[in-house]
Amino acid sequence: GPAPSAVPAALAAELAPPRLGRPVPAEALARGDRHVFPDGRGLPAGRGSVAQGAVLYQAQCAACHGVDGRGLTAEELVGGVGSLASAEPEKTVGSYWPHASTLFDFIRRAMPLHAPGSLKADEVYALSAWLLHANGILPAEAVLDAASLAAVRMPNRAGFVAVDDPRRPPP
Amino acid sequence: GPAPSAVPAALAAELAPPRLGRPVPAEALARGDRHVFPDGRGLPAGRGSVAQGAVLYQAQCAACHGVDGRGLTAEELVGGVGSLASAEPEKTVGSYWPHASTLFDFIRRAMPLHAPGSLKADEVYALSAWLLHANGILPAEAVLDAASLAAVRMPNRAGFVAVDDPRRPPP
Amino acid sequence: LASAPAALAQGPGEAGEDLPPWMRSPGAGFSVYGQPGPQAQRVLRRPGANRAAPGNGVAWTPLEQLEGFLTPSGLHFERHHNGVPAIDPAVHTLRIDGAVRRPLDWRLADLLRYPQRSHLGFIECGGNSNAGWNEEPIQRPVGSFHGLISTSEWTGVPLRLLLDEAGVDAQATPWVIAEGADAFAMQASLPLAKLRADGLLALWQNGEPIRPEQGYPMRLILPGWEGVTQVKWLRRLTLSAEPLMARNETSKYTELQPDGRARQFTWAIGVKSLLTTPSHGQRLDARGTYQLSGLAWSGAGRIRKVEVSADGGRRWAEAALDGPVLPRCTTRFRAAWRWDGQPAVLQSRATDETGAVQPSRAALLAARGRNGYFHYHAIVSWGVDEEGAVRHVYV
Amino acid sequence: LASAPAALAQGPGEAGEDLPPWMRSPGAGFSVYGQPGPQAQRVLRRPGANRAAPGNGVAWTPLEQLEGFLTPSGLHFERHHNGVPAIDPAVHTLRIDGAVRRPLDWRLADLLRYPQRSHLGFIECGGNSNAGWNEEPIQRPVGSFHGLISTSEWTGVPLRLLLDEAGVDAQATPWVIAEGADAFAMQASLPLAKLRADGLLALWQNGEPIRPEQGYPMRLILPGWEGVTQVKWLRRLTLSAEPLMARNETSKYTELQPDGRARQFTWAIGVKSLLTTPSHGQRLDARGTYQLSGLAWSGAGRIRKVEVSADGGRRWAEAALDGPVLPRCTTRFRAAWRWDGQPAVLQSRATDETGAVQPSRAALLAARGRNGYFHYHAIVSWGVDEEGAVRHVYV
Ligand code: HEC
Ligand code: HEC
Ligand SMILES: [Ca+2]
Ligand SMILES: [Ca+2]
Ligand SMILES: [Ca+2]
Ligand SMILES: [Ca+2]
Ligand SMILES: [Ca+2]
Ligand SMILES: [Ca+2]
Ligand SMILES: [Co+2]
Ligand SMILES: [Co+2]
Repeated sequence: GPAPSAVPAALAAELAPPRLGRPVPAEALARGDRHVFPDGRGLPAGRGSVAQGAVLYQAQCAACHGVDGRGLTAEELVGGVGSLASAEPEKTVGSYWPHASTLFDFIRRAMPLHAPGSLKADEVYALSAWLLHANGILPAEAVLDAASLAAVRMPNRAGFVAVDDPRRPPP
Repeated sequence: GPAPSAVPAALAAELAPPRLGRPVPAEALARGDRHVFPDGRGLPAGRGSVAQGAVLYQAQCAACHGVDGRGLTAEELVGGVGSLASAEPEKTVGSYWPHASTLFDFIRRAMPLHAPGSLKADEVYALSAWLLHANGILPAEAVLDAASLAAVRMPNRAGFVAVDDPRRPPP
Repeated sequence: LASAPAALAQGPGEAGEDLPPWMRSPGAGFSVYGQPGPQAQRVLRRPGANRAAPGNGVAWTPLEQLEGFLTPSGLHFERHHNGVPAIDPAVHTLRIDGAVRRPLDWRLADLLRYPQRSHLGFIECGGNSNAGWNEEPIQRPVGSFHGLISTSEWTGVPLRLLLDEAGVDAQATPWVIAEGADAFAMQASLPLAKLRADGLLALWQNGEPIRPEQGYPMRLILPGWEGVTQVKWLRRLTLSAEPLMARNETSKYTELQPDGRARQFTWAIGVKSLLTTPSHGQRLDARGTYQLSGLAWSGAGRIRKVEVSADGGRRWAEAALDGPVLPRCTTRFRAAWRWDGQPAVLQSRATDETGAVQPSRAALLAARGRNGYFHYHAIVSWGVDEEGAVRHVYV
Repeated sequence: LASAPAALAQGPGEAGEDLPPWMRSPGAGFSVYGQPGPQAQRVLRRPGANRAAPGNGVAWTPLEQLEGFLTPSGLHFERHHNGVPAIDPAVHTLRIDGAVRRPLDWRLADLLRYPQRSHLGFIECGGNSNAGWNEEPIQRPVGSFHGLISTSEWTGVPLRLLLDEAGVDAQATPWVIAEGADAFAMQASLPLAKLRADGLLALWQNGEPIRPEQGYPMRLILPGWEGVTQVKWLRRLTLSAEPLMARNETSKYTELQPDGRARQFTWAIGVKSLLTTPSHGQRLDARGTYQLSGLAWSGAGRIRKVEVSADGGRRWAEAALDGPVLPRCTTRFRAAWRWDGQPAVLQSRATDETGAVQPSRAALLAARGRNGYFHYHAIVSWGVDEEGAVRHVYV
């Protein structure tokens, strides 16, 4: 090959890549964000009750998940607590999900499947409340908002082993 | 890996391939063959004259190759003898092709382009005769058959260097 | 040797009278985008969608109808949760935000100006082969229960470049939350280290722009990792100290163990192989030699060795690897077998360059129980009966 | 580092109000055979057919619109002399005859029972790039004059097995005459030694049955050799002591030299490369760093090295090869260049593993004259003017 000195500095196998990313205005940043973390970060203002959720669930969800949440064309959302170590485990929101935050995050972004992103924050709180109640985790008179949802402790909270978690050295 | 002795003889990375080719009956062999070699092997019975070829050419070929064979939507077939070493070579049947056998072989299998395989042996002899005449290689009264076509010596007979010919060791 | 064809063998009839019709009149003209011919149209993906939600489900790659190690883009498996979005590439952006120095947006046109790299490799759904956990061996063609794996050349921008431009702190924020621009707004919490090591923001699939169902206009590629992490229609990467605990990394794509606890964040595909020829549903006509052909792959690197057995795993012979043997890519293996007309059980077993060996089904079940659902990669067995019928069996 | 997204940042409106429409309603369902999306539809082959004969001509692969080293089958270049035949695979056979011990016929179903092998490699038309012989540099996108090259995985039966079954005598009959089942009844006289060494009877292209325009149901593959030898729709191989001197090995695919004599039987593709980005017709917007990307290949083996120049070949820098680097296959190379706003001439130069170096245009013309027509493989030059316009130039 040519002697290194013959290689012009403006031409090489690699040069510093361009920097073409456009800064995102702070306002746009907050607006686009819908991630909800287990500690409640990301939860919006608003509130909703188990009773409100029951009505919404029948109107918007029951057609696919069944009137009692036990599943239909879409999967079951209710039941199965205590079944995980059995031969016939039932994995549901109540039996399996480690965090209530996931319920808010997921319903807001993805449900109902035919109209994702259509629910208001109050409605998502209400639906989350009803599903947690149907799973025996919240009482019938519960109302959820950012603080109370973050405080819910799910039955299977400790049920997961993070195998390749980058925060821990591999075993 | 496992010791070689553990490998059953009926299972291996390779075994003798199957032999599923079906013998071709001799009759079918001769029937299917249309290759015509420079020494005349493969030429069928039949004959055709320059005069017959002139008529056929105008009817079947001139629309694409031009009435005089000097090219139209398809390429020129006539002319250019002596031009090959010039700055503007014209490669035609007459100037470039080393063997008359190729003319018979090719016209029979591939021309006219919209109806390949439609010409009878006599017609292919006649068309070959006319094209050789138009290129100054045969006289106007010539008639071609298997023997006379094999005897034609093309002007550029010695014009090719077989670079990677497997019959010769590479240079 | 027979003599060369005799001269004058042919009569004065038409030269073409014995030719098939397609040699006697001109064929079809040129096309701007080629398609399989009508004779090959039966080689198709096999969709299986939720009847209440047509974009929710999978389409299987018909593995037993394919050869070689690549998958034509039109047959790449599909897995969508809420359909294939029709994204306008002039509007779509990739954003890197969260715990970064400079949150940034890139348009497709910007990304084309960056250095590109290719990865020729497989994508396998973490749920592929999950019928293997069933009590009874599922009676389906291999593509219809192992066909959530496909192999393509993915080309795009090394993610390291974009992450570094935004300014990341690998110690403080080891997680990146990826988000898709589909109607499911797919999420995945992923280790920054993997994205920086060999992650690509793929823009091209097998040379052309990525197909819509594979993530057009851009997709996260994480060589060797399960498909759900390789977020399609990628719109956002959010740097974070903690994982999101999204629905698809808690409720799904986690593996329930016999003790009731679940394995989470298991991303690399285990070493795996299967025979595609012969395979379930095929039939051996008669005693004699049969060519065995199959695929092997590992998320950890190259395939080192594939062995085959015809007696359910008692004795093994080494198969030939039909190169190139590339890391985190499918490798075609081949062997030959003489069938004596007796019942037999055909298997393959792959070993990768880390020394990992594909487990037997019994070993996988002993380690993981019966309800793990994901990451099934045990040895696959095809039983041959005395009539030559090939069926999926357990041994 | 910026802090993570604040809690309670969002008001009580719909969560999705800022989302693009494709995130707010379900996407398209599954399909049995995927296609490029509407946004990518401009990436198409470019047909150029004889106006009196629609199946006579070529369709170019749009090289400058592609990345990576593979070609999607739908964009594989086409070269047909009389169209694409619609062959019935149940009727079609391959025959081996002429000077053999046992003339034999095989049906497609029989051939599937033989051992298969893959070759991942390019096919290039011997007439590719022939505008390079023109007096003036042709002003066309690179795909429209160098795009008769495409790369696929070809899988099929090693020809050695079939030839040996028929019984050949390599000393007495060193030639094989191949014949296609198209309306042109394409012929090629080829050395038996090449067919036995690495010739394939390909049945599969990129995993699926060969596309009609690439030779369905079977095609001769001769790794590294010009396309005309790789006879499509193969129906017959005739063993012979002498070559046929067919029209396409005399009148065409021979290279006229300045002395009036022509080179014949030149089959291997020479070492070659070209830049696809940037390339003719593109424009540099502004001074700054540009990524250079191109393809290199050789019929003799692997690419060993590719160098790039920005000053018309005075100084060269070594490019990076984006693996895998496979024999007789295209290799993607990459480099970077800082444009200072001045006129420049971009080039690439490939060296293969035999040590062969791609010639300059002047050297190729000095060796071959101006009327060779085939096997043009000289260095390609792109001139950049002060406005950043990129044009094909000669230097
Ligand atoms: C048109 C059918 C349909 C409707 C209506 C629907 N869902 Fe769903 N839902 C699904 C499907 C299908 C899935 C599984 C998606 C996948 O493939 O991951 C699902 C998944 C879920 C899950 C996750 C279940 C788990 O175990 O992981 C939750 C929670 C959920 N839906 C809640 C709701 C709520 C709340 C509503 C009403 C606001 C709703 N769904 C309406 C079809 C529907
Ligand atoms: C419909 C148009 C058409 C018709 C009619 C036609 N040809 Fe052709 N011919 C072509 C084309 C196009 C080619 C070049 C084919 C290729 O791509 O290789 C050709 C090539 C040839 C060649 C080879 C030329 C060379 O220099 O290699 C010969 C000889 C020829 N034709 C003879 C004939 C004869 C004889 C007839 C009439 C029986 C005929 N053609 C009718 C279109 C036609
Ligand atoms: Ca179960
Ligand atoms: Ca469940
Ligand atoms: Ca000229
Ligand atoms: Ca000519
Ligand atoms: Ca996928
Ligand atoms: Ca071709
Ligand atoms: Co996993
Ligand atoms: Co050549």
